[in-house]
Amino acid sequence: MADATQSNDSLFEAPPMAEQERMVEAILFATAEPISVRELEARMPHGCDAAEALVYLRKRYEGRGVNVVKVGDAWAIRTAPDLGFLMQKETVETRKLSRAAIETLAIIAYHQPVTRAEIEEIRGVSVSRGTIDQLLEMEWIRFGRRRMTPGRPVTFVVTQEFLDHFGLESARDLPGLKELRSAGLLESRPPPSLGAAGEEDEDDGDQSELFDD
Amino acid sequence: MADATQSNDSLFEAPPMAEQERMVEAILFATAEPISVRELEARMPHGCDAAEALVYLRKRYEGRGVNVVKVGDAWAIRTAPDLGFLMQKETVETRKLSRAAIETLAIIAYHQPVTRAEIEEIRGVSVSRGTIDQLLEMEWIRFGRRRMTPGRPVTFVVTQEFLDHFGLESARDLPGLKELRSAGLLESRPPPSLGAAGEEDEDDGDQSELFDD
Amino acid sequence: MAEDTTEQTVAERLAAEALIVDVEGFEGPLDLLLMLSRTQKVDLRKISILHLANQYLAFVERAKKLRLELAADYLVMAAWLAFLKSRLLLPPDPSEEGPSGEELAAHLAFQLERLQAMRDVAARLMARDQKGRDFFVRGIPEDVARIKRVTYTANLLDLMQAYARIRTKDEFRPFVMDRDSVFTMEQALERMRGLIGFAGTWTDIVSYLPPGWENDPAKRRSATAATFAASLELVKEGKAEIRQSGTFEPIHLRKREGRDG
Repeated sequence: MADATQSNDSLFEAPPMAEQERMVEAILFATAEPISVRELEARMPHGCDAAEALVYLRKRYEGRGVNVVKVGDAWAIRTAPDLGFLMQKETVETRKLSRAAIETLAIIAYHQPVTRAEIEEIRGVSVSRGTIDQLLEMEWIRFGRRRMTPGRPVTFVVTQEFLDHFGLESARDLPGLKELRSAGLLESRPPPSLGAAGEEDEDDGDQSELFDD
Repeated sequence: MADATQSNDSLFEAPPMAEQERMVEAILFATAEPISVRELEARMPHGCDAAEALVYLRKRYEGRGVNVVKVGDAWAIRTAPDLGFLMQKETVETRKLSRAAIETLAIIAYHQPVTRAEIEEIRGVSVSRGTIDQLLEMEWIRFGRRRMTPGRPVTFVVTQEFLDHFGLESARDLPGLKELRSAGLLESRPPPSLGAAGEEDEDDGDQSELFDD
Repeated sequence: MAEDTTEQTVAERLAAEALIVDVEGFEGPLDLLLMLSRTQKVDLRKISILHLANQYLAFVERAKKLRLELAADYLVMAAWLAFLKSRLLLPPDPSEEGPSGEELAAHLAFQLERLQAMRDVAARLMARDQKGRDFFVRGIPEDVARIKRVTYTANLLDLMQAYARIRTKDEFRPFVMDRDSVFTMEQALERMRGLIGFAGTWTDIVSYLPPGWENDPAKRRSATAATFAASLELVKEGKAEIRQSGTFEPIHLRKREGRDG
């Protein structure tokens, strides 16, 4: 809000669209992190329409060595994936993720918002604190809203950084999401309630959360 | 040179120039340092002509939000100079002048020209270098003549800027002690008696400080 | 039941043995079950849960023979699968509570299918182009310079008050030491007790102020307040009467005469 003060020259016309496109281009080029339309407009002169400028800019970079990509509700410029082979030097050795971490990440991405108990139910084993911590630290997941069920457990969702890392416009673009959904594999299907022989007795307290939503 | 080993597919044709341009574009975008033609070619497939690709690329970015620029004998993509203003964000914060600063200022206003030693004597505490610097920087005080006493200490006087800010014709217009007293500003009583003067003084936090030293 | 193990093909037994060697490599019983289910070489949706239960129980048996320490959850799963097996094999008992064997089996099949699906998509996810590996961010990011301009303000009143504060500093004393200009209620009361006896008529309480306290405004104020408080105290004790004809009017005090009844 305070930023608005610098651009209260509302008496002046917004710059021509070609100029706005240049501005968006400069800002996106300059930053490594995706930038939202709102942030763009906050930095551009008053009255600019960053969303429209982005449409033109995206088109301009189609098929080029760098592309304008959408990440969640933000935008960024990234090198074209087919040119990755040129960048060996730039490649940062990413920490190898354990199978548990990869699976946990996938479960959070496809089932979000998801509680820890639900992750454990799907994987059939308990999720170690370290796995969640690692994903949090990589900023691929974050806490979502608490589930409004007894115990108000926290949920996990994936982040913009996750989308950015995997080149996804939104979580809806996750590979195979539609098929999983139509196969009913994303439903949280309660296990038939057994009398005595609970299948995972150790966390029966948590399990109830699964079924309340 | 060692990098050249990766691209010893000299049997194949070099990629078309448009493709080379894309490559240069991606490399320039992603590298953390400006990069020379030689380094570019070392990273591109064998037979590429980075210099030529750069000519095209440079032309393509002419007049755009970012430009291809030469830095020494290396190349980089940089924000167009006229858009530099987008890369900064100015926020203005208004703060109340510290008590030390306002007291020092008051002494200078009432006693000018006054030396630092005199200010300290009147305040009863030493005056920090920072306080004087701040007032100088705000252009509310400036150096006056040196005092013709041993050590020839500098004196401080208030500026026209100061008079403008406080709406004074001259420093002599400042009310004297007698007037301050009759205006209730000089009451030497603990807080309750400050009531009269304090009415217009929103900054009630000040009051408690009165007794701190 | 005993035939279960003999029913197994040689290949299956070998597979089971391989699994036992690798038991540490499994992430719990569900993971192992998923692995076992692959030997059936059918769509997971058409898997025979009964067969799978047998495979698992055989695995646990072999582990026991080899005196392999199996984690508790493997044994819990074995117990549960044995229970499931009995439900699947025996004709449904109408008096029995809870879900049928088929329902339980269907849920286990669902769990396996879901876990397998998650693994598949996890693999697809990791196979995507990744930032810093296949595509890259700006190598020389320009940070937005946050230029923070601080402006300081002060008004004339601040200035004058500051000056007043300095110039009168010597007149300040720590509050508790300020006794010489404070007339306490105790002092006033003591003084009033002596004087009230002579006040037969209404007298302005101002006239009770101690000598030497009338002129200095601070002293006067303190003495007035103390005297007033002391007067109230005397009224409360029934030794005096007090009246005031209106707001800000003088306050009068007189000695209380003997009570009328």
